[in-house]
Amino acid sequence: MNQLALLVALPLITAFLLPVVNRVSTLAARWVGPLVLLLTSAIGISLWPQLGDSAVAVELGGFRPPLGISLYADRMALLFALATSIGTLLLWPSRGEEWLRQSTLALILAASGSGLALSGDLFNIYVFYELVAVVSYGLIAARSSAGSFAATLRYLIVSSFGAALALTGIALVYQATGTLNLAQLSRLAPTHLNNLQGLSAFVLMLIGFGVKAELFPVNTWVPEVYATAPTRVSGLLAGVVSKLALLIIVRLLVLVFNQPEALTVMLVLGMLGVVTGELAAWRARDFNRMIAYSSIGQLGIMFIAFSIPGEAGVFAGLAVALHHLVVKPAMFLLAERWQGSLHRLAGAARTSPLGAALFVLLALSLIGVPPLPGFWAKLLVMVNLMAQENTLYMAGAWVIMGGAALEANYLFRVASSFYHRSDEQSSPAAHRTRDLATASLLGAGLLAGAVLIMPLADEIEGIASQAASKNRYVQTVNPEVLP
Amino acid sequence: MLDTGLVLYSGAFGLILIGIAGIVLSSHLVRIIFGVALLEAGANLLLLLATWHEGAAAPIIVAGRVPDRMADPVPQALVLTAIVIGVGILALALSLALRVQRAYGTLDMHEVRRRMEQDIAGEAGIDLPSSSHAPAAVQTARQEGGA
Amino acid sequence: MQRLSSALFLLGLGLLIAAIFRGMEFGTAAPIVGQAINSAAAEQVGAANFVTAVVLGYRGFDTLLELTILFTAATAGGLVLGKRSPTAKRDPDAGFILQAGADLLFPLLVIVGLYIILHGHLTPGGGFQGGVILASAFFIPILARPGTRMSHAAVSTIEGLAGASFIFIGLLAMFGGEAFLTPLMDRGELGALLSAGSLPLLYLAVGLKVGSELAGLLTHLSESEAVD
Amino acid sequence: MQWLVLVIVVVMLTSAVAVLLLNDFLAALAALSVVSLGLSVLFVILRAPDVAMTEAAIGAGLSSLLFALALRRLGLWRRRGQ
Repeated sequence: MNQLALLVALPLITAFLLPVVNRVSTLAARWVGPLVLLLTSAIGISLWPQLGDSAVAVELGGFRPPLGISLYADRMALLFALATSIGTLLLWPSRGEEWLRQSTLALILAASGSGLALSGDLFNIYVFYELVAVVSYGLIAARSSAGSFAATLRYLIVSSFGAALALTGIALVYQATGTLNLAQLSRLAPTHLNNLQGLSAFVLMLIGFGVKAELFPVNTWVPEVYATAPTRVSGLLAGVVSKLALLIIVRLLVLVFNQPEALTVMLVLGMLGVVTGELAAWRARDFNRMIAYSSIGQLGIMFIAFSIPGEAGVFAGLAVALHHLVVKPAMFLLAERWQGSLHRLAGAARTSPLGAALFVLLALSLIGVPPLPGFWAKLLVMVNLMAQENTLYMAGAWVIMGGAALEANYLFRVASSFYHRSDEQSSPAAHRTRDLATASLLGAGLLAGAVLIMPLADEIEGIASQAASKNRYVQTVNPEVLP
Repeated sequence: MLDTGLVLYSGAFGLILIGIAGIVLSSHLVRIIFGVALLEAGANLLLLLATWHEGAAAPIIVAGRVPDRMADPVPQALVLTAIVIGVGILALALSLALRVQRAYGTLDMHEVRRRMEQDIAGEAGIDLPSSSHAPAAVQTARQEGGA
Repeated sequence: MQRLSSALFLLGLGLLIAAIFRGMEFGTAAPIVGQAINSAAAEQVGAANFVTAVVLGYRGFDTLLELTILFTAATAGGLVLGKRSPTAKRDPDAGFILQAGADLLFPLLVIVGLYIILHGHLTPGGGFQGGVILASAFFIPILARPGTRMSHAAVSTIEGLAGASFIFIGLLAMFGGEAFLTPLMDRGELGALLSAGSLPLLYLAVGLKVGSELAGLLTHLSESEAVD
Repeated sequence: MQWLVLVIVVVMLTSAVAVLLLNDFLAALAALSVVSLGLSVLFVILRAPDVAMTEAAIGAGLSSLLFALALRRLGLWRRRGQ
């Protein structure tokens, strides 16, 4: 199980050596990055059957937790670590002027994303989070336009602000408990953190880590960044990185801050996210911003889902998150040639019939039309919200319904304009084969999910019940009991 | 009697609050970056104070003598890490500020945002209603320092 | 409008922090992990400076990531600032005194930097502090003579190899069947220069990496074109 | 010792406010390094010599150098009215 560390170490060492390798052979430098990511994905996939129903913990440096840092892998963590590796591979930066620096950054993104999913130490999570942040600044700025520099700088400021707040929260947790290991924190939390200080620490970390998860008050960067960044990078950020940040918040919630007040804070912020995101998407007039704002709305649904207490919440949230993980990158891949005003897209079905058909499929699933997976995910959230028999959760259900109605309105408006014939206007350019192939792959995955929905749901429920079990985490890591 | 712990904690929370105020209320980019630096300094101090006790010795063994009570080395290592991370991000932020100023000729946050929205809209082929934004002359007049 | 909402946000955060401040009990926390490390570090790691034991031993993984953050910031900084156009104005050369001083300072700073790095497991200081001094050693000559260029190829080779050797030392432990980043070699006598196993080696890698990274960042910033 | 801590904290907070209020960026940068230096003295008092060295070298030294370089390149390296 020691191989778990390789998921982080291998891409990192490759990234460090890439400039050196490039001096020796450009060809080798071009291919070594994707090959290493293939290798780490293979390692991750080979670990999957070994995990089964149990989870594993790795003690880095050979020091028993809580003294050293431990990695923890259950199926949820491994799934997201794999999603990062494979996602980076699928959305590998295209060969441009700065391909060397971009490939280096992409490798570091794969390493840090996997590490963020696997880490079991609060401060280590903070460091990984900062690493993911710095890598994203570099990748966004890679487009080298004035707008992308300005958007990156504004994103950097919001993100550093959030990271400093998260660090303040970590300081408060350490002040109250004297430890950073999540398993030991989980043991100490009921006696040490079940108070105002614990709740404030959670709120500070929620705002801090919520920056990347597009949480309501700290998501001002989203529309600017997704409109100016290279579309592949936007796909990675919206599809994968936002889920990793969400995963951290869920872990903290399940293990450490198991208080009703914490759930309520998340529920309210999630509702505000859905309302503001969907309204802004409805008003958006260009393609990139429309899907950027819709992503804020979708993340809001996930926050609402994860705020349902117990295993049911993790199950529902995970279902929505996995669905979004497949749909959003595909949307951004289609956006590569469709950036710009929605009016320009009239008649796009003629130049790119496959692209238009894919968009319709993705949109239908996003809105939640049966029998596509998006429908089942949303249904799961609604059923569980209704089951809470609490006014606030009911309000959450209504907000999601309203959001879906708005979504249906603006997505259909766009989709119908694709098939609207207008002879005066020039149609947008056809998609590049590579983009279209990747998007089709994701679309095919979505269709496969629709067909195999029952076994898939069982699998996700298994993953969720494993992730929602506080005991399993504590027993697997098994930190030494200190006086 | 003066409580040293209370003074130190007030210092940390004071720096955090001043830093946040700097980020939220300033409009000049360099001043906002100053605010981020202050906020980080406050968070670092708070982290170091977390398990601080009066009268503990530094966690180093000099010439084989082991002190009775040593300070907690973990927050010290964490703050070390946080300081180094901070300087990396600071350098990147300043580089970006340099490029933004070169492109837009201003460092005023609102003006930069307005120009960026114009750029995005221009690329997308939408004309932006200019009435919702303050006229450029007012914005530049507010800008400090000058380019 | 935006000012108002920012002020409200600030007020809310201020209230939150004031509430934390009021409710906090100072100096009551038990540093359980810290105490355990203080009593075990001399035996487990063998460094006389326990902060070093934490930075490179117990939390070596954090340090690796921290190096990566600096590396990433330098890479992204290079991407942002781009290449200097050959026609750009340069700063004027500094005066004779600064130039002569820079020549004198260079060897001195390199020696001090390496000394601090190599004694990091015994005394305060180590790879980060020494690395900063190394970076300034290489940067001061550039300040004195802005015309001279630092060899970016050499810098990027040093940074690549130093970072890779940190990971490689960690991977060596894995080939030996232990966990990633387990300290290698004999712990030696507490307080001796050659002690604490592979820690001095790791700190050397950290120092070179930090030094080259920071020197790269500084030259990137100073080589970008002057406005006036 | 207690009074020393009090004086340092007061100086630090005053200079932190000055960083945000001073119109001259060079003076604001100087105030920021005063905050860093005060912090590093505090770290010495708190028995954290490693952190104090790092804060002095990186917070007060290197960051100020970075800011100074950037201010110069941004054209803010001059006093008001000059």
